[in-house]
Amino acid sequence: MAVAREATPVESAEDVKQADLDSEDLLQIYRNMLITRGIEERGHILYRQGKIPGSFYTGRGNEGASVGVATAMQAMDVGTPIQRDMGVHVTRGTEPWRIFAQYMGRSDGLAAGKDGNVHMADIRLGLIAMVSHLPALMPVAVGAALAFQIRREPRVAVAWSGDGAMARGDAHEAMNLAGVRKLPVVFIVDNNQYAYSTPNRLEFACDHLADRAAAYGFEGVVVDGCDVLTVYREAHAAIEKARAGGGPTLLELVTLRMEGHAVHDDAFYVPREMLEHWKEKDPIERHRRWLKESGVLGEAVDDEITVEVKKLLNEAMKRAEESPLPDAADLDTGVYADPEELDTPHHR
Amino acid sequence: MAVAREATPVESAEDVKQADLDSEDLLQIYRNMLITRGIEERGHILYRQGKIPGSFYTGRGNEGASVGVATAMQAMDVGTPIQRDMGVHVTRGTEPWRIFAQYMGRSDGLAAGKDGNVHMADIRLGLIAMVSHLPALMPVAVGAALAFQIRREPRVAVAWSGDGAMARGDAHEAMNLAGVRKLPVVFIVDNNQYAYSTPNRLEFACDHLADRAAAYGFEGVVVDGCDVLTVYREAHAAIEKARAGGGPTLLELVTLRMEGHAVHDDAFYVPREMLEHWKEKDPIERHRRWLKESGVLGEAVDDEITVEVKKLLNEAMKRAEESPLPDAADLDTGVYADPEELDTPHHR
Amino acid sequence: MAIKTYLQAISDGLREEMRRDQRVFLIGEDIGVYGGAFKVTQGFQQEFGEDRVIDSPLSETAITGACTGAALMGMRPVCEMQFSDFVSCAFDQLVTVAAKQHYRVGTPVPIVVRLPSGGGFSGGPFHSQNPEGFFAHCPGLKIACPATPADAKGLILSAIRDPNPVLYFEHKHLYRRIKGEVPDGDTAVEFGKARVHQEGSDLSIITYGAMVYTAEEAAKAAAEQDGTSVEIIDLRTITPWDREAVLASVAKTSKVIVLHEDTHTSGFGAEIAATIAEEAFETLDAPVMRITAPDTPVPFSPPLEKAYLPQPGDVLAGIERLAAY
Amino acid sequence: MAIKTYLQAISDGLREEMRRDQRVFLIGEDIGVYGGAFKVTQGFQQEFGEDRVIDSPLSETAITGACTGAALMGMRPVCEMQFSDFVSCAFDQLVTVAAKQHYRVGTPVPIVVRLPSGGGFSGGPFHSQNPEGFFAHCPGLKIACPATPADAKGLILSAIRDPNPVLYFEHKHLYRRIKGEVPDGDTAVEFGKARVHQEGSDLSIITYGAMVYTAEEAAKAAAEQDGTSVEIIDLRTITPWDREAVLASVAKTSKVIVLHEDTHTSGFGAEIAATIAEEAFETLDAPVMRITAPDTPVPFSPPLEKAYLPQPGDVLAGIERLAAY
Ligand SMILES: Cc1ncc(C[n+]2csc(CCOP(=O)(O)OP(=O)(O)O)c2C)c(N)n1
Ligand SMILES: Cc1ncc(C[n+]2csc(CCOP(=O)(O)OP(=O)(O)O)c2C)c(N)n1
Ligand SMILES: [Mg+2]
Ligand SMILES: [Mg+2]
Repeated sequence: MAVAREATPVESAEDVKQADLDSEDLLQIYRNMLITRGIEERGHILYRQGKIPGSFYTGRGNEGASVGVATAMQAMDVGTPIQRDMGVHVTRGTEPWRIFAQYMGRSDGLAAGKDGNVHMADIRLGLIAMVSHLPALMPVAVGAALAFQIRREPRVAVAWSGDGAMARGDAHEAMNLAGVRKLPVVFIVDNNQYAYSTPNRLEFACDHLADRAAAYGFEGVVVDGCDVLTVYREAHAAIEKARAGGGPTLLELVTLRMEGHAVHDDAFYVPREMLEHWKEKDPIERHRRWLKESGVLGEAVDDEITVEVKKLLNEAMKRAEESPLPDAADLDTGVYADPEELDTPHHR
Repeated sequence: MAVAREATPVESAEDVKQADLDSEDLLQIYRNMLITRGIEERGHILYRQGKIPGSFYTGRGNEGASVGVATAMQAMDVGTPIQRDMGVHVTRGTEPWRIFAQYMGRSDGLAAGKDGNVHMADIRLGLIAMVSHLPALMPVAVGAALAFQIRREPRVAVAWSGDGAMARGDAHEAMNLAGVRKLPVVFIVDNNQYAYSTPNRLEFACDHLADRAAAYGFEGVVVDGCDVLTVYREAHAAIEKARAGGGPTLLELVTLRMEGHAVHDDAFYVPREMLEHWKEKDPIERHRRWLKESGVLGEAVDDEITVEVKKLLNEAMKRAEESPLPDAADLDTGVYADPEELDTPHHR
Repeated sequence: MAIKTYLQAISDGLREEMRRDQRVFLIGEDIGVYGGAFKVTQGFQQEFGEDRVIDSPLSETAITGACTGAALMGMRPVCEMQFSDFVSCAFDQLVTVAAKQHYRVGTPVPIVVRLPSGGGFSGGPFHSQNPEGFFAHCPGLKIACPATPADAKGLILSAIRDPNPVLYFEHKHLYRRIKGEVPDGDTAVEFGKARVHQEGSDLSIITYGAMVYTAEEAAKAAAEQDGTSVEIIDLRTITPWDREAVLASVAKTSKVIVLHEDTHTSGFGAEIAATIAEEAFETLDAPVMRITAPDTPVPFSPPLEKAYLPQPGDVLAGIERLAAY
Repeated sequence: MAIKTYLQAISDGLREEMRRDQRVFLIGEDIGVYGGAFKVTQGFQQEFGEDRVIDSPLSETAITGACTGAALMGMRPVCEMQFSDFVSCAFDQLVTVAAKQHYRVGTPVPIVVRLPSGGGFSGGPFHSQNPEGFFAHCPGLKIACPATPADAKGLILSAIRDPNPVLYFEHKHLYRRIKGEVPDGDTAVEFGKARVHQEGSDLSIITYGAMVYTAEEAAKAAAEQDGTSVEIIDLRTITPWDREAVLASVAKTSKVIVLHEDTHTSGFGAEIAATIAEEAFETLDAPVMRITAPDTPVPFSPPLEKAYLPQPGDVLAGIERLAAY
């Protein structure tokens, strides 16, 4: 029995205007999706070239979901994006060269080589660095929302989880606490239909993960995660509802993970037809089409943006490769914080 | 938004017959409820006399809920009762003298003095001894159900939780796994409206905890926990459904915790009117009235049962007091099991 | 200066810091209306309101994780585990999230987890543990185990001000039993500085928490018996711990007992003993002796629990054995 | 007798025991269709069916708790944590439920938790840990850390047959890198019996898991350098651990290095070192030296990770220092 609302797709330019987006916003969304995919495609190449140690994850197919939500956040809001949410980092202004440096374990990476790949974030941009243990940052995001509530600040926390990770206790405890105290937090589920090799049907037995919201006393919405404008609209509504004291919302953004769990995984367990079907729904192509049909994006501007993004990323890769590897002497620095470190803006 | 079904009360003798109970069963339920309350009342006295070390918990008000469910279980079924479920131990045949011995930390206690109070169970009666950490045995009960499913045995596991404990991750992971694999397990929530001093409204934000079942793809039912016959009927239906391959059910049994969290707690935070109101609903009184009105119980038999229970409990206390305290030399025995211990019936 | 119970000292420390610093708030099960299972926060909700003294659902993971999140947003959260035993339900949030955050990405996580711990009143396997040994193995956490009222207050103040996640173990058996002078005002006690509980010259006992008093009783008996002079070092905090003070005492006495209420194998006593054996190899006149609880859960029944907990008699026997070495 | 990789040996042991004993079943994330993140159970679901090779939801607590429940009903569950790091999410189920059950009420809990562990390939702070030190402090659990293919197979067999909860650490860096002879058939290896990996007379290295090979390289270099003869003791299991074998080796050599990949403070090395220092006080010619990872999370970037992991050069330096003592 489905209890969540299913979001109707954004269709017209009128819809979009209502959602508070002007042409520049619409193009910025497009640009951010391109940068997001570009970073991961180039990262993948760097990985194959042996320049990225460890493992490598991409979020292909999730660009609309991640950019859409991040676009709906205000600068003062905070979030805990996960492994498929490069678009959040990009949208909030993380410089691509630092992401490449992160991938390569360089000193200028967001974790300065102490942590790798997607386990990163720039707290000055309101993002909290994920841990592997999923979804352990859901309670953390709830705690951020608690701080905002206590201080009566009009800020919102956005907590991400994958479909698979929703099975864990942390998801439950976090959503329950948020529901009980009506905290200003929005829960996003990147439902890409798989958790590594495990399909949705072995992860949960309700119709939609968004149905779970009812268990915590708030609204759940199922959204087409390939449709960045609908994602934006729903995220915007949920975030502003939270800001206004209306409590949490759970948004389930449905996509398909278009590549393996990580680069070592060829995803043989995902039916080919399914991949073909979802390829048609590609969020970037879809948005591009929409922009063109709506007259926001002409050929010339499209080319311009494409060139600009390519240039940005090529320069970023270059700059990242110039960043030094960390010094072994840094191995045991930073295990504990010093008192003066508390005097940073986010700690006031 | 409530999504769970609300159970209609059992009214007529006809209802009861449909529920497969004959007069002897109905009287046995009565007897078990009396023994349950009797054990805890006497335990309380022993505690005040300084004969019971540590703390002391009672389940006053929950006798109908615990006896009702246990009566619906078959001998081959297993369960993980918690702190208010003395009625489960009694109904499944735990000898009262061993429970008193348990309270007093004697060698004949179910935990032989290694563990105390309600942290006990007789595995030969299909019960698994609770741990304090709530509700850590919910996943354990699910595992028992998994064993039954793998071995294609027509057995059912019954997992208990309090209302407060439903906030913990263990509850979520257990119910989710059970839902995904359609395991033969029934989840019981003893909703006595408080978790220690914390009222329902600070524990969860949905209307009923039974609403949570929808999040796991199975049915939830709200039941008047003071009405032993309705509890029995719903538990019976859920257990037999599980046995037939129909998967889990979540039964929320609503009562009020009629005493403090433990004996040190005077429950000042529970409104007096609320206690008065629920006192009227006392499950034992209610069942007694029903038995009398239905002609199953006459004055004489009632007296007989009362005397018999009193005698049983007095002898039990005496026998328990004769049980020796454990020997300090046993302190470090039993940390690890020996291989031959696996050759017990429940391990075959 | 006033005489206070250990419990009162904790309570006062919390209250004063909450008055001093608006960023401090409390969250935990039954800490508000009820004032906490041990009444440490009694009256706090009245004074500070429901926003700063939060009765949470039964959710150790959410409580701890929420503290981390609030700390990252500039708050100074203090949470309570109703019994330290239940910290096992927050293990991942502490070890994976809070402890590693600063090393990984440089963001401090100033949280305090209050942990009523220890046995002695038939609490059984789940209400009597001293789980500090598990956490001493986790880089990134700090751990305090005060023994005296003055330290109970001084260390809770330091814990709240520390920019790192701090586990603050408060021994339940000391709550109302131990009274002592507590200096007035803002008297934070530095982490990593041991306290000489009593000076001595023949033998050192290195300990912390409630076992300080067990050591004291044993030392008294030893002194009365044959004048053996025992030095007792109270570590106060075990992460960081004061190796210098310990080694200085060992240098003086050449014989040492490491004493704790936690279980034996891989308890923090192993770390202390290994370190002493390594660093004071030339000085030691006898092997370092560990006196601890045995490797069992904490049993419920009084004769078993008594045998489980290190008793003054056990320590005295250890002193005699070492003295005769 | 055949030459097998460490990974193949684990896989064979599991398969053979599943064929032998219908009660054995596997549960974990991606162990079925995918064959496990490291392909240890590849092909198992085809052979044993979906009922005995269960792809679970992402739920370490439910996985572990369910194993306990199934074990109490007579099954012999073996679960996999996808990486040993994630066992932090099952900490409570292991330490509170499984470990204490038998002591409390006498019901055995025969479960095995498989834990791919260890670093060496830039897995970073959450895919490289060696969390055995936490669990060594918990009475009621057993812990195996095989180093060779023969032990990998022999210990998985014993682990499954053991009536207690067993944590079976399989070192990822050994999976495909280490090959060795594995006797055919039912060759269970007893818990608590160390293996002399190489005999020697000048100095003992006590170690386990992947560090056995680090010790070996260092010992070889030492022998070549100046003929120092190093004995390497591979503990194989750390709960229980073979004190007798360790003390016998120390009695022979009088100098000892304790080596592990887990972090330093309160690591299992502290227990070993403390025990040696206590029991072999009269024999030791030098302080027991611990060589371990430092007290930090496992860093990601290669130069940092290399500095983090004990290297043969570090051990060689230790041998030299001890030899000169
Ligand atoms: C607690 C925990 N257990 C296991 C893992 C290993 N793991 C990493 S990602 C993953 C699948 C996650 O699936 P989902 O939440 O759907 O996110 P997706 O990767 O599909 O975006 C698993 C099992 C983990 N990261 N954390
Ligand atoms: C994980 C955990 N945290 C805290 C406690 C302490 N505690 C014992 S009972 C209890 C309240 C439980 O409430 P509920 O689940 O509603 O059961 P009730 O006692 O009301 O029957 C608490 C907080 C516990 N037992 N386990
Ligand atoms: Mg997914
Ligand atoms: Mg309750």
